[in-house]
Amino acid sequence: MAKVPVQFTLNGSEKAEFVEGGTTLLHALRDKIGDTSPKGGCHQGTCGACSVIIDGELRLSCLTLAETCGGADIRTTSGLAEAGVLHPLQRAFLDAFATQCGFCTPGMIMAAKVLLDHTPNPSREDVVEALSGNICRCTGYEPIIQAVLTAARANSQNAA
Amino acid sequence: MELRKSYFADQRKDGLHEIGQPRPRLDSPGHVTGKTAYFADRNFPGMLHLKMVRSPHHHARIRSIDTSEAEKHPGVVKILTAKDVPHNVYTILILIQVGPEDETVLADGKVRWKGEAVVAVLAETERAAQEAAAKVKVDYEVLPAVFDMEEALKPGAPLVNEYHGQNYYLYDSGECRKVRFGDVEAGFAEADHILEQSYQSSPIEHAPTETTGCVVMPEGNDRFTCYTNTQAMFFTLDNTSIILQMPGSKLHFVGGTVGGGFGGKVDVIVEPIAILGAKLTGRPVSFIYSREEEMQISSPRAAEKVVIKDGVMNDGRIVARQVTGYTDAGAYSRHSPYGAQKGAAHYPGPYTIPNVWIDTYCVYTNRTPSSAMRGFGVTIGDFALEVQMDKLARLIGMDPLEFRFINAYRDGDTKAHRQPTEGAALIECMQEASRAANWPVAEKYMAMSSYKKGA
Amino acid sequence: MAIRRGRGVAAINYPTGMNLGGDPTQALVHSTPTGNFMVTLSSVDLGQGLKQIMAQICAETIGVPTDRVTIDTADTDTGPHCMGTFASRGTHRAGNAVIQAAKEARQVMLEVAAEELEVNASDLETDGQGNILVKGAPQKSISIFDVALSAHFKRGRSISGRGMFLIPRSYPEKETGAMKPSTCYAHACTVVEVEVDDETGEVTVLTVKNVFEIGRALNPKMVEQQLVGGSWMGISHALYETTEPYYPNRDHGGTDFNQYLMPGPGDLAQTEIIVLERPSADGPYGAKGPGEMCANPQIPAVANAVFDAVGVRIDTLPITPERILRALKAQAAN
Amino acid sequence: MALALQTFSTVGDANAALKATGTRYLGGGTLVVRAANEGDISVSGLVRSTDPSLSAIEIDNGKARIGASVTMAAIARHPELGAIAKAARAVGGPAIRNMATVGGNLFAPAPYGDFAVALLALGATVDTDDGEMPIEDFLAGRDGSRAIVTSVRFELPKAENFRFLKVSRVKPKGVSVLSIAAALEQAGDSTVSSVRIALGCMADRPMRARGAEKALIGSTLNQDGIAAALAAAGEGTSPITDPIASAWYRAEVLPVHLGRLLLG
Repeated sequence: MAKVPVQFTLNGSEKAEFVEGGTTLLHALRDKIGDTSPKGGCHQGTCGACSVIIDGELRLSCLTLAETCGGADIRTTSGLAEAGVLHPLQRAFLDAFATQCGFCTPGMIMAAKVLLDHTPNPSREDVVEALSGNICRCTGYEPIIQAVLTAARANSQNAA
Repeated sequence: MELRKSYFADQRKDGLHEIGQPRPRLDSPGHVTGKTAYFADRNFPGMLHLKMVRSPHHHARIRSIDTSEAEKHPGVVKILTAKDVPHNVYTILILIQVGPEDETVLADGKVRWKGEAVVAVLAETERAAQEAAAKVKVDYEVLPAVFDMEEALKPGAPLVNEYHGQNYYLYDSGECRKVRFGDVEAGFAEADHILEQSYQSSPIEHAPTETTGCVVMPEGNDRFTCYTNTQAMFFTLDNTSIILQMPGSKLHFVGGTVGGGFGGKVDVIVEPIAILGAKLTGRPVSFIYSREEEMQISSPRAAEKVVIKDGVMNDGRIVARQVTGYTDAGAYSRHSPYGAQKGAAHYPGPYTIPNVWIDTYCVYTNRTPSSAMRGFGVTIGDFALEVQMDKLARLIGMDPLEFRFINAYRDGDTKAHRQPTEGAALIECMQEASRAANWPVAEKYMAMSSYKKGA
Repeated sequence: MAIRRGRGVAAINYPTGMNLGGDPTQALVHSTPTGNFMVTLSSVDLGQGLKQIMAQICAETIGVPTDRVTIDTADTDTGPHCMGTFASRGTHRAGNAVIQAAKEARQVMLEVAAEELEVNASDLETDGQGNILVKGAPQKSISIFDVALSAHFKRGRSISGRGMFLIPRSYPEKETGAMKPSTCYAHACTVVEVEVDDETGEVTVLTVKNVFEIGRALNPKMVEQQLVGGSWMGISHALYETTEPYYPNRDHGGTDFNQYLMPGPGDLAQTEIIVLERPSADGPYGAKGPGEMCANPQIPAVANAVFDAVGVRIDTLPITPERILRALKAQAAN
Repeated sequence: MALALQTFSTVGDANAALKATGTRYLGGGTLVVRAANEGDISVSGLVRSTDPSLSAIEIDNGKARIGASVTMAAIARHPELGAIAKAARAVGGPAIRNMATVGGNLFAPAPYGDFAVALLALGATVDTDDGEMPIEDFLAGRDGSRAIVTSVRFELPKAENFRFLKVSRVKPKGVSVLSIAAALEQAGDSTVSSVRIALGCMADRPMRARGAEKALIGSTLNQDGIAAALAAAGEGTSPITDPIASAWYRAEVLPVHLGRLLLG
């Protein structure tokens, strides 16, 4: 079968792979490159577990074809901690006990990251809207909302 | 959250070092960094993908299955039908002697619900498996189906499952599990009011964010490692051993880190057929439910119908309660006979009632087999019981919360199943709810205690 | 148009563990040469945090901090039998097995320490920080690190233990149903406030006040996680969820998270959780199983609140806007 | 066979490639990649075009031209499209809005296609590689359409003249029980001088509420003034039944929600 070359930056490092035509970015990241932090919860675009950041925008990797990502800057949750130091969002999720089974967590963190990148001091409503494409079945959402608000406060205190 | 330490302080040992401490979860760092390994995070070279050909009919005879075109499809490695499964008819609870075996791994001669697995296709890619699955030809003779539990229990209804011979599970106690305590008819005769009401639910889905699935790796020494998100490792291993007629020593299951279960991953569905595929091809096999399969193919919580007839006195005492519960098992037992049994044990709820009559039925219909879910056998019963309690209170003009105090079970009370009540705390929960919700009740109720009367 | 407000209450209990018993769980505990402890199980963590709780239970029993305990679970080549994680049995059954295994290991540990300190093992106690002290003479002590080294390299002892927990199976009497379904029960009482739009049947849950009695909150933050999530699921079950919206008609079953309805982050009620602890006689440190029952009382409480608000009884789940609207129209017609 | 994606710099070339059987146009992927993921093997090839005009938003003299590849997020944040931002924000969650396109929304079956409901109320013109047509005609013939949509054009409403409501069970992101868009102008005496009302979920695709429109002309937006329009709201509708709601429920609450939108 004919394979297609794809080349992009993942969490700052260059990646080049040959994939089958029609391969989703989710599949390429997980099964070709070995970054399993995006999760395949539905492959329908309805759960958000596969959320990644492409060129600064939140996207669903399950509905994005890898071959449309040539030259893109792709960020995933596995690349968020720097030199072993957790990102404030990751720290806030830990402290708020905002993870249970953990399957939705990487996608939630991606959604929250994009929010805080654009809106450093979000309202609760902003957070709710930002997380609205991500399904969590364990927590009832409240601890996750609180974690994002806490991370935002921590960020703004650091900036001050 | 608030811990109210004032209740039961005499029974609790405080001052422990680790217990009662809000220690951080040791698994959370893996969750927030995306490093936690779930079963599907293992990817092996040469892995095959399993897709199921499923019944489009609710009830049908299978006249023939033709896989010849599918076998020729590029990328197809193996196609499995019922004849390939060594012990094709099974039931999960046979391990604890709850039979009969009533379900096929792959349909043999008949399908009993829309979505039932008929043919398994193993191919190099998911796409090739999907394309080949579309080429499998199954010739069906559609049979009349039954979806309504009451219809299913009527004489002359289509027979859902021949392994049972009737559309209900036959307990050692007969067509239903029974509890008989006191004299319910005498209770009704003495009651000031009688209220009979019917409650109904529809099936619901566990909807974990991670769908059911497994990845199987042949170890090369006639053993197979199965990475799975089952909720019960040995339950799955032992049932697989029976289905595949393979010694348990050949099976190695690895799991324990699951993306949500809620009871939906206690059925043994994906592992046996995936291991069979790995055995017959010598290749790693992945069988992961699509979200659509998780929603409509995996077992839901059963629909239930609950009929409650109560006799109540004007002073608030419930003197008789008769409950008839129906659990819609769908086409196969799975855990439903256990669930209906659990319901029988749960009624009449956390209340002390002198005359109780319980019948719980496990009914077969032509729908997706139901199984365990969070609150199994109890959740819908509690809905029915507690709405009934509200209606009874209003019927006799009493505050619904006070009405519950009057009937609440306490230490030493004998339950309908004849066990003495121990460790009750319903009254204290209601007292605290009264305070928290600013729903005042009479002082005598706030002075009550669950502790053994007279003690 | 009118938005009508109502409140409802429900009280429940829930059995811990597999109904009728007969559901074994076993555990093995051993120390490493430097006094860290390994708990080997085949129990499954579904996200509720079983691994963490088993670590805390083992740590408490042995007398070390929780971070000195590692959980190795759910590998059938190494883990002893567990019936599975379901029926609110994980903490209760596996916890008891871990306690038993840890007690056996602790006894060996104390015996080795006794030899090192030249006292009787029965005179020793642990400080929870990783040290073994002589009761009444705490200046005479030895670290568990040194005890483990001694056991491994000097005394030839295995600081290890086996644990098993099995409640004998009960068989219901055929005619009367006499049986022993469970050994302990958790309890709850929930009060829910709702608003109902009487023109559309839409329900908004305003507040949910839950009181749960769960035996013992082994880790209060994890208990809170489960209770908050469970309360949300109960509301979801009451008002939203169904795989067969037109049951018993089989058509229009949802196949994705757009069609299978659950409350979103914009639908959250103000939720309060209060926990009472009446330790169970046979629970690990008194714990019962809170995992399932925490999602039950909200369902009838919502149904009762809807009645309180608009005077119609919806006796069929889920309590959809359509069912409410139909009932309101029927009520108006009468 | 693997799913082959062909990328063309011009719409014309892409359109030519789209004629091959089993080929579908790849916009944001929210419909077609999902279908492929779910095992729809009728799709064997995908075509897309990177023509920059497809991604352009042009506003000129009160007229808007939005390229078919423009996403809902791009519309929602565009400073001059504030009047219709609400309709764009009604689509999906944030990630979906970064992917879902105007062109794709025109093809989305009910209960999806909320933005197309807005476009219908705006009386948009749909441009395809084969020419232009009124959105109503386009929607009616969309099942057989093989020409790539290149853009939609419409006259920008004043914010106060455009109303949009999406009713969903799940908040803030849920699919529609129904959606309503109304483009409405009032004369000096506050009576309605012109109105277009479009409905989502009241048929298998967006439709006009012509009965309600007719009844509104010349009336005042108060309880009595809109009564006739509400009574006529359901004319010609055949609401869908799906897991979200039944046709009965949708029909029952349509006048309620239309009334709230008109009076709100």
